[in-house]
Amino acid sequence: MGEFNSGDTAWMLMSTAMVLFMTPGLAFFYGGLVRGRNAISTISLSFVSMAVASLVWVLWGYSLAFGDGGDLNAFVGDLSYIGLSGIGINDGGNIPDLLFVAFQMMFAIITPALITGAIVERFKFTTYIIFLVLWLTLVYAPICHWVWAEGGWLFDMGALDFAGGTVVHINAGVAALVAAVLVGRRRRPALEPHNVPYVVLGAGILWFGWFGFNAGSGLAANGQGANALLVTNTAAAAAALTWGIMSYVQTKRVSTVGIATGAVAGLVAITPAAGFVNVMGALVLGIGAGIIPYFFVLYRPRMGFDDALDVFGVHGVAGIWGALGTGVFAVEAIGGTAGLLEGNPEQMGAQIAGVAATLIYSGVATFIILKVLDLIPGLGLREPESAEDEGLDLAAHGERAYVADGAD
Amino acid sequence: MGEFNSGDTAWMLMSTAMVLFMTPGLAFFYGGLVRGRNAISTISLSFVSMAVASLVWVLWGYSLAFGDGGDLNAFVGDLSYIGLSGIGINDGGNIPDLLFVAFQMMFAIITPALITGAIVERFKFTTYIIFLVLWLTLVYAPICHWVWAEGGWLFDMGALDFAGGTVVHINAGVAALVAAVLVGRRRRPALEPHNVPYVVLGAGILWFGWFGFNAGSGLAANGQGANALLVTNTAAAAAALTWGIMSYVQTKRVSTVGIATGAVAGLVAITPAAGFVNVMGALVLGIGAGIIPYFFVLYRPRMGFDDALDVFGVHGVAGIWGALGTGVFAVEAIGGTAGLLEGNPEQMGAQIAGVAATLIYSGVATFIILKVLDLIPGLGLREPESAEDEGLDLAAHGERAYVADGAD
Amino acid sequence: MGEFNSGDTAWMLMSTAMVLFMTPGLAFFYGGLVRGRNAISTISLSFVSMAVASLVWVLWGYSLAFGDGGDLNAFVGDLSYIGLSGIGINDGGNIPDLLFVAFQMMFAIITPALITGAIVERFKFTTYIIFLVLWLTLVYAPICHWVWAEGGWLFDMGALDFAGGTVVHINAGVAALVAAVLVGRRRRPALEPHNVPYVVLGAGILWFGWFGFNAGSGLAANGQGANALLVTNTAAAAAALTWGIMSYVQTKRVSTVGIATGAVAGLVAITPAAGFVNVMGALVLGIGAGIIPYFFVLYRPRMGFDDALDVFGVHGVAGIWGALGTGVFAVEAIGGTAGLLEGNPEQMGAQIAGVAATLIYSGVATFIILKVLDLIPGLGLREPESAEDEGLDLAAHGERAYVADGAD
Amino acid sequence: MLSIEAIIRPETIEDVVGELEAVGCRKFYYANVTGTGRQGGVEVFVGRAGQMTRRHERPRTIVRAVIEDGMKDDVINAIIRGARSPGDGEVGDGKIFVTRVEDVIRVRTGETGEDAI
Amino acid sequence: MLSIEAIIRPETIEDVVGELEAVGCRKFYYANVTGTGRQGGVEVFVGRAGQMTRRHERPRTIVRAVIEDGMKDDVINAIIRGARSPGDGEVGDGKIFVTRVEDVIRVRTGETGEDAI
Amino acid sequence: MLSIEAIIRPETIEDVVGELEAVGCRKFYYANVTGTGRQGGVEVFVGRAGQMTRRHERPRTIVRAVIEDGMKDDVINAIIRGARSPGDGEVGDGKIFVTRVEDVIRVRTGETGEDAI
Ligand SMILES: Nc1ncnc2c1ncn2[C@@H]1O[C@H](COP(=O)(O)OP(=O)(O)O)[C@@H](O)[C@H]1O
Ligand SMILES: Nc1ncnc2c1ncn2[C@@H]1O[C@H](COP(=O)(O)OP(=O)(O)O)[C@@H](O)[C@H]1O
Ligand SMILES: Nc1ncnc2c1ncn2[C@@H]1O[C@H](COP(=O)(O)OP(=O)(O)O)[C@@H](O)[C@H]1O
Repeated sequence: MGEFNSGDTAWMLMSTAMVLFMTPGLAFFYGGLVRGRNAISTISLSFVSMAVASLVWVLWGYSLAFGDGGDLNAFVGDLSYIGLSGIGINDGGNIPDLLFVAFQMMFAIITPALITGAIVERFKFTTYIIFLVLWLTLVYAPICHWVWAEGGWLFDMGALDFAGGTVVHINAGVAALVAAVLVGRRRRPALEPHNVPYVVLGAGILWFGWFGFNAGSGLAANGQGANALLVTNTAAAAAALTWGIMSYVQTKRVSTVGIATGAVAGLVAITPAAGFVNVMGALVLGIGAGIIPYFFVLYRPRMGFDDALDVFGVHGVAGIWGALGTGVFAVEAIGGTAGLLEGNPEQMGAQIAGVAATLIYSGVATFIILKVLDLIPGLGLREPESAEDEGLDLAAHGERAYVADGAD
Repeated sequence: MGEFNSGDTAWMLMSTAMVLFMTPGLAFFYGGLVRGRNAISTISLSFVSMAVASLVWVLWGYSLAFGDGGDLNAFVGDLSYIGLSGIGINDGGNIPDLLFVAFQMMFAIITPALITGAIVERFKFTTYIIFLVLWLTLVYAPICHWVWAEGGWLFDMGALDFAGGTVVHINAGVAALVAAVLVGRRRRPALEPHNVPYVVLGAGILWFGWFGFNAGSGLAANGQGANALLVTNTAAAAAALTWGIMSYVQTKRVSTVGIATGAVAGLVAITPAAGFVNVMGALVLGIGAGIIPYFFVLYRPRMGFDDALDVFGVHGVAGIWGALGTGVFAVEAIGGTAGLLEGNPEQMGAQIAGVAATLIYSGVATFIILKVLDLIPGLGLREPESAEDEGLDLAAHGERAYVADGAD
Repeated sequence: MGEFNSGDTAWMLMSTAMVLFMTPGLAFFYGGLVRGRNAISTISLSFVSMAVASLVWVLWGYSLAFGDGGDLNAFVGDLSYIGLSGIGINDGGNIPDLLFVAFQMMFAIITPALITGAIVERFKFTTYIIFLVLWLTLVYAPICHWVWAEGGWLFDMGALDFAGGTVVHINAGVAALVAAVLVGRRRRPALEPHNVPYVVLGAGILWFGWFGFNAGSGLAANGQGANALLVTNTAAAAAALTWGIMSYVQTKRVSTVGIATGAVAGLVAITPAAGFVNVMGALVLGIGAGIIPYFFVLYRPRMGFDDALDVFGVHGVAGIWGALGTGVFAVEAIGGTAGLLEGNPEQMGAQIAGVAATLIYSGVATFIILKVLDLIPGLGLREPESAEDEGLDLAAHGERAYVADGAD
Repeated sequence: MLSIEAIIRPETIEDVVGELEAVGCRKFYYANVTGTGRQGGVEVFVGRAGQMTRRHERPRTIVRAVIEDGMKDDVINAIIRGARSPGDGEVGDGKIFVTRVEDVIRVRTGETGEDAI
Repeated sequence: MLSIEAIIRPETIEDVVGELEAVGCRKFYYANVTGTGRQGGVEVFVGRAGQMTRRHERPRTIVRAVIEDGMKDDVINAIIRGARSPGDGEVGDGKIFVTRVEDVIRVRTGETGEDAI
Repeated sequence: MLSIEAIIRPETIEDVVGELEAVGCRKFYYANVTGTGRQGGVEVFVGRAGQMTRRHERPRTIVRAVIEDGMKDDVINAIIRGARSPGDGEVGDGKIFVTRVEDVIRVRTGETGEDAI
């Protein structure tokens, strides 16, 4: 019988719940940014991942990601844990294995949900469901295996990714970019977000949940977890303020959506680093996350692809910055690995490998999956023009976000 | 002095907070489904339970539910813990007794709040407050005692109800049905929900909080808790997806409210089972929860009673399915009790007894309470027609949910 | 290497996250109460504190509050922990020191956010950012030191303030009063809240988060924490119900905003007492918090200053009531200190000293800070009249809370 | 051609729509407005304690149909059937305003006048 | 009978209502619209970084009262008093449109013409 | 002076505004309404399972400009250009109503008549 550490287990139960909660948070973050006639559709694209990804994960996703792949173990797991067979409730180390399954599941839920920000307001909902299954199986599970499973090639190379800078954010960011290109531009992109309070609500839930995301990724309630929470908060704060200042300097107004976006960019940037850097490193990572993605997002409209909610700009760019920054600012006393500044330039190699491999593999595989889905009769990536004009809420969901009394 | 397990205590503090948070979540879930002119009234019916039920519980409810009832102990507790007298801060086993009181209190808060979904848009708010006090005392506390207190007759019979399938969901479901019949049909039922994002927000909070509800019900941060969290999530996901597919097959559109409703139905179905089944059992329970209540909800409008938000259809029907399913799918290696599939048909008897007793007692007692309240001069169950037409927000609360600038 | 208690650490990680989440909750609580054209501005005033206060805290705020001030130690800390230098991830007692830093940070975030309720709909956002930095440094950090740092003069005097009745609520309340007077009355105060559901959502999040606030303030997952959670809930419930009854008796309608406000007043009143009183004391504190602030809020409009959202009425008045009530109702068996009712009248002296010192110091220092900011060219406290008329969302943030499709 | 505008109680909109369709008036639009009239306003809470104020206004809905002159009586009677409170009606049931329309143009076809209605 | 429609700044609605009631015009309704006129629009953020765009439109409120001909000047002057910015007014203060109403019917009683106003 | 009111699809508002400004009509306002016409309504979910109902109504936007008589054709054609669906248009593209306005008053200056437009 397992002798779990009840404190670690308590914290991981909680972290798991918090990361789950991030997905409805994301639904509101994204839902507030689109037009009112696509609010439900946007929210639904995120929310449905809680249904689909959960099932993929317990049925075969976890096994592919964390099983022992034998000869292929550098690249992918196997099907030995299919349906979680063979994992007993008392198996595990300091925490139950089933809890690790659940915690990791929440990452598999939110990663594809992040992608949807690029394709909102025109992507076909039913095709997205199928995409979700394929993408988790063919893209997410392998990359997760590379980075976090013992024997994965990036794991063995020593690439640092504490809570998912590559696995979650760069992965989602590049997939979003590819998807935005393939689905094409929206016919009439909105100028203003339709509901700014929702954006802030979403950002608040994300910030809260991210403490589980990052401080839970050490799988224990200890000093490293406390440090992870503190640096997570610091990077979010620094990036939020920086982004707000950028908008003020440029326009003499402080954009609230900008502050919220900056917070998310900071949270992304600290994600790979949370177990390895101290507060000063977090400050620099945060400030950078308030500047580099800011300019990317600012100039994206001229770039010819319609990544509607700037998923690549925020998650991809800040994720790359964070992954590389981890190699720069890692402090041996925190996470056991020294970074460039502490005289360990080799670490940068592993970090660059992780970034590059994720960009290439996720980009190519996402491209192939979407191309195939586009060709299958009855599927296709895009809703018809009339549905897009009318709004996907009515056209694809038969629902309207807001219905007034009287003249509804 | 108590030697509490700090990890278990940490998790139970957290679970308690999470279950409390479910009630505002429910307020939004319900609040989004009604007409805009009854939004506040609906939200308030749930929210006020946090005020009233909390007081009833610490004053006498807990004592009635968990006190030792002496000769009557099979049926109800006593008043020995009135005002929580005699429970010291260091009393308890692995966790403080006061924490058990608080955790259980959150169930006493949400159960009557669930009922309100049946009676929204016409029930009288002040009468509801009195109903709340009587119902908790005369219905909730006894049933809770039967099932969860040592010596309760269903407890002794070995009826399995891990987190409240009978005590919370069937109980609330049948009370809702009775209340809907007694208060009568709404004059002008809304066709569409007035705010779908609120429905999703509510569902998201409920899903999050349900991890405390179910994984906290083992009162420890251990493998059973981890399993409970995992099966809870699996059932919710399976039911949400199933419900979404049902709506798609029937209408060629995916209802977001349907996905959210399916999630709740799945969460209800797994509630009694969470400590006893594995992921495969949860999958079946979830799929069933996406089908059986679906059809009930679909045909309810033809049934002649106006259970406005389908409390019986979702909580009652899925609760019965879950309670019986627990008897079928229980796995000895998880919770110590084998179910029908593992060759223990006797368990079904206890499960059926639990379901039947709850249906009958709660149905009859709720009927009597409401009939009495209806007859008391100055009370009565229903707002006047003019108030219903104008909307209860203005008529009963002197408030409007949304006030625009300019033409407000 | 530190031997932290993993259960206590788990709970404090969680509590820290919960207190962080209170600030977006407050943003919605306040945001719902104002006019729609100031919704974003109001939300932003709270939310931005998560960015600014976090940085102030890790850079110098924590050090000023909890450093050893040497000769000045009775009044303020020093700069020895600047940038958190010298605090290792394994330093600490039962929990990591870094976690204590983070937990305390969340209090430093929400306290100034509370103040903003008084000055919404006309205060200048950029000036507020600077105010935030100065106020945390010159007002919050010292008072925090007095009360909670070893060697602080109120700490040494034995003034009881479990979770921030003086440090957070009275402090914010009186600062709000001063700020309301200095910034002046709004030109066209709203009559009705623009979004009551947001108010309830905010109150729900606050209630949830307050369990971390109060039950986390003992820094351990133990019996005192469980008691704190229970009394917190009881006081909130009692005050919410009392406030609702008051509104009903006076107007024959139950105000939902009133119930939510009462809950907050109850939570404020129990804050200093949560580690020292039992459920019966909490009940009395809660009922008082539903009556005394009620009358203050009722008559405030006649008082000549425009504390827009009644920050002083709710946080100041209930805070004073709670701080004094702690001296009255403290139970030795709970928190080690007896109150007036248990025959220890001396305690009242310390409580009164804490209240008076906070009122005076915070009032005077806030006055000076704001006067200086008002005089600095280019700053000033107030937006121009045209911006106020148009609404601060468009004027100061270039954003609108709600944008409809078509005629937006 | 006439423009018939009716200001009614929001809760009667479904009945009014039903009556309009029953007399063959199937083209109209409606919107919510805030109205002040003989019917008193409604008491609402001001602030967070028990102050109330009487608003002068109530929620109302405007329905508008542009019709041929010959339909006038049918349409007006339909609206009255849908919007009048049971019995002899109640203060606040609403008003109907009739104005003359010079021309109507159908966007799709460019047709004008009665053909375009 | 005349229909007086005024398009005003939303923040002046309470003043306009007050002035209307002061001259005895106690029946009217109002609604929010989006207006474009000589007054420039307002700069808003587009997207999540610092792009801004100048919207052409601003929030406006429409107030409408149907009155007897004799009230025309009183009502118009009342609206102007309530809606004009202090001093000489400012661009964007609004417009008043006067149109003729052929008939008014009170839903409750069926009264028509001036009696129904 | 004429009042031109067009009921259009909400998604065409930006095009209509653009066309209006192109012909020099820079003063107008618009609002969202709910419209019923020849174009069928839309199917929506009722309740929480798979019941659907066909609503009769669709979201529509009303644009209104008060203009001098001479601008009539330009304005009408501009609206048609902006609001008509590609090709020969589609049912539901909308209507334009023309009514006569007796007087216009500018709030700021008190000017009346065509000067005030
Ligand atoms: N002359 C008018 N001009 C504009 N709106 C009016 C006029 N008369 C009535 N209304 C609107 O019609 C609604 C009903 O009118 P009211 O005077 O309350 O009832 P009744 O028509 O039964 O006397 C009011 O809300 C008001 O907004
Ligand atoms: N001819 C018109 N038709 C419709 N709306 C108009 C007309 N002229 C002005 N408006 C509306 O009135 C508002 C004020 O007009 P504007 O030209 O900005 O100021 P002013 O009347 O002071 O010159 C604008 O928002 C516009 O929507
Ligand atoms: N006579 C009318 N009065 C009021 N609104 C009308 C009238 N005719 C059409 N409408 C509005 O115009 C919109 C378009 O009309 P519709 O009949 O669907 O298309 P079309 O004009 O192409 O025949 C509808 O939504 C309806 O609300």
